[in-house]
Amino acid sequence: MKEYVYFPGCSLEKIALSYHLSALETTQKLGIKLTELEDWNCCGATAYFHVDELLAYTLVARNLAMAEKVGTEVVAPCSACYKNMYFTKLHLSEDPDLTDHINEALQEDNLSYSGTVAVKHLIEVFANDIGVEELKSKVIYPLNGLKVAAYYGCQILRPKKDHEDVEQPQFFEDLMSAIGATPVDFPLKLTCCGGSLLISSRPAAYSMIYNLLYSAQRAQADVIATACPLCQVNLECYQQQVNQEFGTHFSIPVVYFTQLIGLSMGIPPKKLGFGKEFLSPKKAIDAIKNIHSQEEVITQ
Amino acid sequence: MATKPTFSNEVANLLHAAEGNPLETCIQCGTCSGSCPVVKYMDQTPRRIIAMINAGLKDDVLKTNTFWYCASCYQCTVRCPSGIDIAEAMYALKRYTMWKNQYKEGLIGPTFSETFVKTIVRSGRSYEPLLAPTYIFSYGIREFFSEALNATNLMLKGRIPILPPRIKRLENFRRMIAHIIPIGGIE
Amino acid sequence: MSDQFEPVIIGFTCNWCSYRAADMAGTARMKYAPNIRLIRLMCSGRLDPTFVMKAFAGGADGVMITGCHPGDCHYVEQNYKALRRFIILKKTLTQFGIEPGRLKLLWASAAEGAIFTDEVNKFVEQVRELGPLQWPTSGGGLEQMFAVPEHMLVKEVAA
Amino acid sequence: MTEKIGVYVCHCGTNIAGTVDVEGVAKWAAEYLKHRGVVIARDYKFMCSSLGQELIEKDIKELGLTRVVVAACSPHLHEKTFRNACKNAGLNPYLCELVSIREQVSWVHTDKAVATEKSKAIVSGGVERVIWDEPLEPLRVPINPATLVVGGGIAGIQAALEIADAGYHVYMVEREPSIGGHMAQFDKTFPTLDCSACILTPKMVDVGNHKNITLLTWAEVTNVDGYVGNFQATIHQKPRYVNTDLCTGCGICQEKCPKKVIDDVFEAGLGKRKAIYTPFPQAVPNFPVLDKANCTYFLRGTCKACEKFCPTGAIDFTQQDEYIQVDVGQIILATGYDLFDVRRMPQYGYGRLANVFTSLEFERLSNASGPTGGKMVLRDAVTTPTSVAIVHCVGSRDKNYNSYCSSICCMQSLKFAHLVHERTGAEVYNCYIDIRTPAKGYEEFYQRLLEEGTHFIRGKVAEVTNAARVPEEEGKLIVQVEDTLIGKQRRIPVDMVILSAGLEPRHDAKDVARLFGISCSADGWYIERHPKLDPVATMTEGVYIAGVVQGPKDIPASVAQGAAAAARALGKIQQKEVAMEPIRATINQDKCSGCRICNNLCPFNAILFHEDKMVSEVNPALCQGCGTCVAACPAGAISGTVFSNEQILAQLEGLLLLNLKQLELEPVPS
Repeated sequence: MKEYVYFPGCSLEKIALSYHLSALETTQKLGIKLTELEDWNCCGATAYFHVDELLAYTLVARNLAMAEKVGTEVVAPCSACYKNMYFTKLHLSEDPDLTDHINEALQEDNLSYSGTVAVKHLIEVFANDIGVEELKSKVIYPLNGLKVAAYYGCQILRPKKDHEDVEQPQFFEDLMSAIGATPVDFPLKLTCCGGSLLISSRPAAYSMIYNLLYSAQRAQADVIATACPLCQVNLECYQQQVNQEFGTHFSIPVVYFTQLIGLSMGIPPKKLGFGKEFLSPKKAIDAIKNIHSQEEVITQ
Repeated sequence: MATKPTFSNEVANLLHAAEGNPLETCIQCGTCSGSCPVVKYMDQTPRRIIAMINAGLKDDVLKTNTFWYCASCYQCTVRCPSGIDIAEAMYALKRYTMWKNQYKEGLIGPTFSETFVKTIVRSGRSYEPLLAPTYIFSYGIREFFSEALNATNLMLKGRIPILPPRIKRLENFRRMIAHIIPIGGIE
Repeated sequence: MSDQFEPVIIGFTCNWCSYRAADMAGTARMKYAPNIRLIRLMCSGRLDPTFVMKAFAGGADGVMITGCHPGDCHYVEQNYKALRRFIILKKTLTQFGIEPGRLKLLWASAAEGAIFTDEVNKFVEQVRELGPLQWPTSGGGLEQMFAVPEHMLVKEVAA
Repeated sequence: MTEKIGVYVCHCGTNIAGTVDVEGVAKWAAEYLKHRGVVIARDYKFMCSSLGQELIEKDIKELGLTRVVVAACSPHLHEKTFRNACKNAGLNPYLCELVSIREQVSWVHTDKAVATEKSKAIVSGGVERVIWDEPLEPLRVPINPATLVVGGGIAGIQAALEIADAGYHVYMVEREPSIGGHMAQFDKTFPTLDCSACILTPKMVDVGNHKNITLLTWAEVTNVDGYVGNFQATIHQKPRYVNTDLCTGCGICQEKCPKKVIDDVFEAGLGKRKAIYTPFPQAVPNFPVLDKANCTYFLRGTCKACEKFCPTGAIDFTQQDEYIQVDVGQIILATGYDLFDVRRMPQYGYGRLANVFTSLEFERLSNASGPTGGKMVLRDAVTTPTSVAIVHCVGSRDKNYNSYCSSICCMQSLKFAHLVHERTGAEVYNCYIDIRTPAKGYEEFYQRLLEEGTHFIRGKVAEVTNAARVPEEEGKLIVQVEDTLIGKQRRIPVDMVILSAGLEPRHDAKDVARLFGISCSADGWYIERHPKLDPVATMTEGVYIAGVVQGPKDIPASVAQGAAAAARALGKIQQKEVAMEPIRATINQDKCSGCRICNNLCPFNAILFHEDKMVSEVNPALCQGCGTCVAACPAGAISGTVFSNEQILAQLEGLLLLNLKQLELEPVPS
């Protein structure tokens, strides 16, 4: 059974609890062990890099250093955490002086960073390590007819530079097809949701959310699937405000890809953290209900 | 040669993992601004900011909101035909203004970032409710309610922790931070 | 700069690939360590092992042999001969008490200025690590052995 | 006798003087190499200039120099120049050494002090070496007047015709079934807008009918041996399955062939052809080619429609690969370019969004003899666009793809804009970084476009999407770009997007370069002997380059280069013979022990063994001068001219500045 060091990140503790739950449930079903990193600290998000780059690297380095002790691969479900870890590792590998400097600081916590641990995003684990075929084999209730807008967001891929993949990835759609859902043509799948602007620049954030929702609605998506807590909170919790702002009537549920995968594998919705959202993804759950009349599954 | 570095070089020096001054290689093609999802809210497009930096128009640059509106989606960085890490440059400008305390009036970004950082320095993890006030005062009353509404919803859904989370080895953690910068800087 | 050891490196290049790679590095204004001084041969196959020995005897700290990629030799296959000589040379060097790390073989095509540049830099660092070559001069044994041939000295006197 | 050596250090403007203290080097040489015979050391702005050369000639005459060392650029650039200078002054040219302190010092190092020291060492190496130089006479070999032209595009065609018209034989090898190259695919040519076919086809026909041209299409050069004046090329003639002696080019086979295939070469994937086909009506030669991979007979063993209907019985399914040997004196490479694969920029949506076209597709679309008969329509083949955006610099001027400017795209895009405007009256948006119209009549053409009311937006297109945000964007392609002149992001809804893709070296350019023993730049374009003064010759004697293969350029420039390359070749042919470097090995029969080690080392079998005398001997006609035998001879019986042991060891001494040491030990009385 494959093991990963699991770095949930602040959001998954509460505001994105359902992501946390579904991640653990699904991976377990797929024979993967996620061991939560002991005493991890915040990755610094974007805000930290506004204030002090060096400090931001140190925060990330602490987590990586602790991860090195317990494993070889650390997996982050949050895109921001992932990006910070991935690129901190990259920068440190290019800049030994910086590494030394940071290691001095880490001494204070009896840690040292050597860069041995590989950084992965949870969705990469599904797309690459597990793979579509393996996933298919575990699907019990294919989400037939469920139209999903697979939303990558920014930081899973950018600022990586291998263009073909960064500009037009397919792996998210492939995962969705694997569980029987129908990925819709969602041209904004890589456009930013404005998560980091929500507080600092409200109007900008709203218009970005609006564009995404508009595009999803235009593509007649039943549900938007995300792989990042910020995107989820942004797109879901602020639909009300956006509607007020733009006089629209969006009501598109936004769920985590792990929740959908979970459903398809017959994991009870409760265990996947359903019920915590503002806009119930009823259609998604009904998809299985109608097709397989799985009331008991739903009402468990 | 102890000549004062140009503004352009100052900013370039704040870019991580960049050799020389990439900003000066900008051909002003506009790919960055064309790709930017926030550009219409910016006083100046990112391309212009780079031009202004290279022209040494320091004050005009610092006056803009452009870099505070950067959503760090990195679309510009990925596409820039001159290989300039524009998003990183925006970060650099944020840091620059934070240190020099000369950012545009009425921006929430800086205050927010500071609170955020403080929270983390205190507890090692972020805690939404603490972040809330920073902008509630900055926005109108209507915002306040809608935000409050959201907050309560989140509470009800059990999506906001009642107590701020803390990491265990907080003392070490703080000393570690102290080792990097004088806490006075933020605390 | 300062007081760090600056090794002297002699580089043998073939006229068709590696010398042009050096030219290419030049025209492309690539930068590399100034420690290396090149000697042009028509082909790496021309390299007589004693050249290398004499280089070391004469005070070089490292020697770099360069030629066309296997299969690209302007003279069909002579670089393979260079390769074989290189392998034997390394053995011989160790027997003379010289670190084999002071000898390097590099294939560089005329288009590979960048590779040439990197490899030179790497090699200079490598030799710098090894420090100055301590050639046993006492008793003049080896120095005699690799001294300039008699008839050449004659000419100098005449000069 | 005492050697009198002159040392000349070149500034090369600031190219060398900028990083090396040239005066210092000259002074140093005069002082510290005096005992080695240096009688004069000068520095001069441009040694290669006529004045610089006169300087050397003067000293040779007046000071009676017996040896000359020039410290300047790479010998590959100016060795000849300075050897000639010596020759003019009556000094044997092989008593002159050119050592490189530009490519090997000033251009690759930055620290002036260090660079200067290295230059001194290099000069000293040159001085030591030159002492051992021997007067030599170049070997003269006759030139085979026949020339091989590789590539049947406009550049190759021009070169071939020039040489053939001058009365010398040309072998033209073309990979495709017909000559004509990319130009044959175009409709109009900028800026005059005369029809491409109208000006190209006559030349193609000339090539086809010329008594001095052997045209080999559907063929590729697979091997090249020899040297200038005497190359042997092996040409792979792919089976046409058509007997060209019998075929009349009537075209019945193409009518009758039941198998339709998408033509992604000539029609850029927009049109269809048959399994047996000539790429286009005016093809030269007009013999069809049978595409084995798609032929029903080869796939299923039945059909042979072509054979049944061929009036002259020219179809021959039994044809095999042929390998033709040709002897030529010189070679002209005009292998052209590939178009940048726009799929590498997914943000422009090619392949995903139907109505995004490549420039080549649009050429076919606008071509009267193209798949749509010149009707500019969307992929649905019926709708005429009412608005078209043309994206400049696709894959060019972009560090992520090709950092160079493809130079033709601006004018090509302007041409497209004009054609669209003229034939559809659609609104045309040109999104550009800079408009580059540097040649005769180009700027005027730009002006004309401005007057026609084409919209010009200064900004590199960020992305092309179908993500409509407002009703008027629905069903359109949205071109998102910053209009940098107003500093605003614009979203322009259009029906059709044309991507002006850049030019790239042929995918196999590197292999071909290796085949002909020339070198490519990091970008993959072939390197000319001198970027300004020798643009069509290469570092390999007798091999020339013409057209885009040397770097992006338009038709006039390609034609000019084709003619230039031909002129260079004709010049050599006129000389009747070439002087070969006398770099040869010779065996001292008294020293040879007859061990025969050298015999098997020589790849050219230049060493023969005299059973009677039990000694080996080198045949200078066959010897190429690699020197492997010299290095191998255990008796030291073999010596190689120009690269003798003495010369190399002396240079080594010099480079290590051992010659100075000796000065301290035993000063030589001068």
